Amino acid sequence: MAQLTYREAVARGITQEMERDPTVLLIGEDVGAAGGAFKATVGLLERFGPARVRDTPIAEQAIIGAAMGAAMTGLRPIAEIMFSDFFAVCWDLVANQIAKTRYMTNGQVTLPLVIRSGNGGGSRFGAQHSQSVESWAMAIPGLKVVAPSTPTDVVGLLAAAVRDPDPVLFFEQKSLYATKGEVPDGEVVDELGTAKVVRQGSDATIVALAAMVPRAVAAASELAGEGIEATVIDLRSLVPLDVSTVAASVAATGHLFTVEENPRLCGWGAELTSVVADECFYDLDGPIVRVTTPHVPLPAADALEDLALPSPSLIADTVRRRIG
Amino acid sequence: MAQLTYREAVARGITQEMERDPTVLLIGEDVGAAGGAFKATVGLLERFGPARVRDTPIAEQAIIGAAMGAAMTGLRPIAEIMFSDFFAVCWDLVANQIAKTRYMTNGQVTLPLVIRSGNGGGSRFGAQHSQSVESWAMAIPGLKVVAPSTPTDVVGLLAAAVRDPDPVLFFEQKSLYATKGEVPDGEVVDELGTAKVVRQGSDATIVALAAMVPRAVAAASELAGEGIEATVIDLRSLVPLDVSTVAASVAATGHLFTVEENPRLCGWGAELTSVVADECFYDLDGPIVRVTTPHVPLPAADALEDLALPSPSLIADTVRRRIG
Amino acid sequence: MRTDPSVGLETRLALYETMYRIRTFEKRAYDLFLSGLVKGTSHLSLGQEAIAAGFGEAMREDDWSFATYRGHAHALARRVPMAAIMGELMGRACGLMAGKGGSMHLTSVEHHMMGSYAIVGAHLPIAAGAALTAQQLGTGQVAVCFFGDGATNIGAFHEALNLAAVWRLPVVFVCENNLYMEYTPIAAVTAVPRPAADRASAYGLEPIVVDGNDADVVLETAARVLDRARSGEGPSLVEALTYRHGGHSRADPGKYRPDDEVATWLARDPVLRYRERLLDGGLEAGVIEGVERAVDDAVAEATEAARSSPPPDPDLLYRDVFADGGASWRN
Amino acid sequence: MRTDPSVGLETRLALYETMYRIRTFEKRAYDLFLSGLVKGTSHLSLGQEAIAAGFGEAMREDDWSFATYRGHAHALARRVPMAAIMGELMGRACGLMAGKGGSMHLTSVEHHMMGSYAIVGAHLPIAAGAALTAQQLGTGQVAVCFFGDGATNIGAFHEALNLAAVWRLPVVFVCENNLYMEYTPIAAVTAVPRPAADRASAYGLEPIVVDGNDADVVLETAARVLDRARSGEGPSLVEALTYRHGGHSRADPGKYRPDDEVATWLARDPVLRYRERLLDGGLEAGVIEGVERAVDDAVAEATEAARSSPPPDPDLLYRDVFADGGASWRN
Ligand SMILES: Cc1ncc(C[n+]2csc(CCOP(=O)(O)OP(=O)(O)O)c2C)c(N)n1
Ligand SMILES: Cc1ncc(C[n+]2csc(CCOP(=O)(O)OP(=O)(O)O)c2C)c(N)n1
Ligand SMILES: [Mg+2]
Ligand SMILES: [Mg+2]
Repeated sequence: MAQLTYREAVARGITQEMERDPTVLLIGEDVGAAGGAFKATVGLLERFGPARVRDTPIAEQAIIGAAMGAAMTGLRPIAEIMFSDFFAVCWDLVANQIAKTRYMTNGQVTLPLVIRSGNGGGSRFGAQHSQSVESWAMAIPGLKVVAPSTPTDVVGLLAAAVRDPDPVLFFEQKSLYATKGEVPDGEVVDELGTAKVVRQGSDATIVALAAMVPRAVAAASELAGEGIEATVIDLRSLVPLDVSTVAASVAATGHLFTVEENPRLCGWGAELTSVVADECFYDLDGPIVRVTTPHVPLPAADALEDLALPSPSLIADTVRRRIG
Repeated sequence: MAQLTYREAVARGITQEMERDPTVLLIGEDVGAAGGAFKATVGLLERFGPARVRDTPIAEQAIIGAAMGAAMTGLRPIAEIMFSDFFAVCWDLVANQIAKTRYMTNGQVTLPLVIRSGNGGGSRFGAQHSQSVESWAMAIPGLKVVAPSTPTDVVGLLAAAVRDPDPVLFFEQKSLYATKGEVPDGEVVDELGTAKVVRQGSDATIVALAAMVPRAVAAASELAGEGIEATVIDLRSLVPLDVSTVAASVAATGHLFTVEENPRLCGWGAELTSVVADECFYDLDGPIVRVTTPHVPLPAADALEDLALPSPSLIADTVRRRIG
Repeated sequence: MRTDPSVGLETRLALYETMYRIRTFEKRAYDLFLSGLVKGTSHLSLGQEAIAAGFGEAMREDDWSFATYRGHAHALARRVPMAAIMGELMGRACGLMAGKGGSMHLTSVEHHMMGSYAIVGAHLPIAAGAALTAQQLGTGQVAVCFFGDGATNIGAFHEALNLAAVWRLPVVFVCENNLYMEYTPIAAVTAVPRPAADRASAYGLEPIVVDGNDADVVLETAARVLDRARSGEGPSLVEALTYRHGGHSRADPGKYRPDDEVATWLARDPVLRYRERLLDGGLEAGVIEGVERAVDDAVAEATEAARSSPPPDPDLLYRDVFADGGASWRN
Repeated sequence: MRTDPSVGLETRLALYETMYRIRTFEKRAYDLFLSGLVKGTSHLSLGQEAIAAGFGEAMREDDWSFATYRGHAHALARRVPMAAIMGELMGRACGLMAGKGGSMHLTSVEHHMMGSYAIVGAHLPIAAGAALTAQQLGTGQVAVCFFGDGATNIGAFHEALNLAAVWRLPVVFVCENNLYMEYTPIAAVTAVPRPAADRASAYGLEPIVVDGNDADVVLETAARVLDRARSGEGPSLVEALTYRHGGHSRADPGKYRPDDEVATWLARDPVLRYRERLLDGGLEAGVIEGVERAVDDAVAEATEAARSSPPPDPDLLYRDVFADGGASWRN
């Protein structure tokens, strides 16, 4: 076991996969000599050389297009989009090309590629460098979407993503980069599409993702002090979506809360809500309630940004008020 | 009253606004001399000249960026994105720049612009020319989102969009371009954010948008023959979202069905479901059910595409099965 | 008249056969639109055949083609079976992608026809990515990417050209300059007279403009730039001047073009011109007619095969979103 | 040493004042990062002041500026009050946008500072759009768009340049080539030696490369291209060579740069150089020191004003998503 930061876990996961498979390569802005804008790829250039760790121009369409073309012809590229907000400048390649090509070609083209990206707020970077856009990706048929919350999950899910034959968008939550956790020694490989129950409780089900997981857990601890026992589920993956773990919990608790870092409209919590409101309707003992950032662009000032992101106390308050 | 096609209504609406306000101008690919790829802008170049009706290069970032810069300095541009799938090539300008600028500048910058686009399937154009992407836009704070289903609504909502001080994405459903309807003479101006109850019934509420509206109405007629009376609501606008009209109807019927042309995950129906599952939970007599295209890219072959898009009989079957 | 002695008779006949095949196939496709058997849209290369043929002939079998929605010609040049293409246009079970892609997305990995892309510009960086594979694995393959004049003004063009040049990727970018985008002349919306060649220096590349209606010229140019790519000298950007005989797509009669312009270009018909050249070069008319008859028969056969193919299995709607063969987004 | 006689003393002093103001303000901002008062990120123009100053001086009051995240200098050059900028950096109520935008998005419509844009390349087409307004309404205004060398490889650059050239828009594109993107040298990822100038011909434009560390040269160049734009001759693309003294952003010590390169460029410090030029030109030291003292005082005052400003009203979180002043997405 080693104590690693979430940031270090990224390099560990990439290293594990690049050592295993010589067709894996890493491309992106400043991923090489600089070790990544978030220092998540430190040491990789030195270890694997400039042919397999490639610094690119600021040209996200070229980066993602190149990853796609490489994947369809025999490589397994890992491409980095520095901030997930920048998916907007290459969305065509992601949503129209990569996501649809297997289907349109009736299965002829396989695209084993991973796009990693720094996601989310909390760094006072303002509205164009703080978005949580995993739900943009979830909306597009053909993409798999992963968002880990712990260093071990980073390594294991990154490995699973690289080995997966389909395109996987891998969201690294920026606000978690500095967090630490124990990571097992040796090869770590996880499975996509599996949620984790991180806390058991019989009164409510709280489903969260990435940076919202520790906040949901903190809220659950607060509630436990008041006699409300909540289950907290770390979704980990939006596609495939682990509906059965959520449904089983809702069947037990009768109450569903989702905690999303993204602005409200059409977030993953809406989708999960719609699945539960259909398939688990008769298990519900009350409204399904979503906690999200308000439907606004994220402000830069610390005072305002802190107010915008769902806090443990907002989560606890919401649960308390709604199942009280 | 004149009998107009949905396609002609677009030109009528633009003409009305360009005559009224000399700062309105139209830019896009083939919008001028060619009268638009869908012939929705025929005659405008002749009427308003090449300074106000401008053909552009194939450069959607330039088109949308130019519209934004023009809007912030005194014009009221209408920009065309030929197929809404191409929003993906200029999503940064739409989602990161246009949507966020008013907020980031603390209200200093106003962006009165409209982006029109041909949206949706049914034309056997395949996966990259058939998407319904209105929910992509709904997910972005700062955008208004409109999708009319009739010629009169096209004129009135287009006028409202042009006059609105905020950026409005105006989705013209391609499969409706050839449909006809009576349009009142004289100036037609409607209001954004207002849904229309197009059919009253006490057994179920069916909420639809654009091309799904006539299909929902057809389904309701079919059901009426069997004694099931459904209310059909034409949402018309996703932002602002007319929650109160929907909530009032659900309170009366106890059953909500949404009919979306888009693939399932994170569609507008999910959002509406999540609002209702929270705020109207105790009005519900059964699960909330969404009818959508399956979560796949749209196939090109007519046999497959017809199977993919929600049909009146699928809608009717779903309602029948779920409230039976 | 140019007659490069290095181009042998066999090659010349092959070039002619390919052009004639494209011509005949596309005319048939057009008839099928008119009779309602081909639905949706379709973009023909009538008049532009020499580019597909010339490159197709020069390319190594395992070199990759990347095309636009106007991609029938390139699929045909890579010898993708005609029945499969026709079937795809008609949305039939025998279609190249069983109807799931349609006319704008013809792909046959088996023939190294790596796809037709319907969003202008998108496939330029994708082709660069294939070239990255060739470079990385040292396979000696080259990616050839065909696109229209209109694509030279979109962002992806710029990004792909720069990346390919910086990494010296074995990719050849071929602009088929047919003077028009959908309806708007390229000259009306482009800051330079040669939309591709006048941009070459922006990527440190040589400007190359060739007669895209002369299959020999295209062949020779293709051989040169493929060689350059294969020997590690990096990408090329070729502007091939040509003209489409018909409209942009099925819906378009192409009436916005001046009569004399159309007449001038019809006089430069690449297929007729090449046929004459073969005859002038001493080839017997009978040989040519033999080639043509074989093609006519094959096109008729392919049409019949497609026409008699059933619609795709409905189950395909839910197949192959993911590599497990299915479409499930949940566990 | 260049001393253009047409540049009068008043202008020279104004140029110096602006550069010194930027320098002093940014050094103070840097201290405030170190002491934790400025949060998030921040991108300084230390070493690049002459470009903002030269253009700021040449622009008409109602000409528009468009900048990147590295935009403090341009806001200052347009005379946006320092306390408001400092307040924005600190996320305070007195901030230029009350803290809602932050350092990367400085905007003051009142001063025709039309925004700072944090996504590389995005503001080039936006600036073209402002120029479209000027052209359409015949206002005689010019849009000036500043960006880095790294922006020359992204798609939006290409699209904006072409559109501006085709429509002959009154817009000036100014590439501040400081040799680096975030950490990677621009030369490592660009196909041509001059990332902007070597692309000019792709848009039918004249290649212009100037010493961006010489305020007189910048001023003169700016005057020329603004004039060209204003007289209807269309856009220009200027590449101004410069260097940032520090790292890319707050987080970056800039250690990846060779010592001798840093030394060479520090010796070309635009502020010190200009000060010397003024002295060489016979200006009394006391006059310069007077200017400097006034700036020092103003910066101190602005810092104090920002520091003593409260955090923004929490209610602002929900304000001004829409023009009705609110954030409501429902009726
Ligand atoms: C990004 C994008 N914008 C617009 C279109 C619509 N469109 C399809 S083909 C076309 C014209 C393309 O012209 P050109 O590149 O010259 O190719 P050609 O059709 O002449 O072969 C346009 C505008 C598109 N498919 N993608
Ligand atoms: C589309 C996009 N990609 C990447 C980034 C991250 N990024 C911010 S600044 C920067 C470097 C920009 O370099 P340059 O254009 O030379 O400007 P400079 O910072 O040197 O002034 C990068 C890569 C971004 N903001 N936007
Ligand atoms: Mg063309
Ligand atoms: Mg730079």
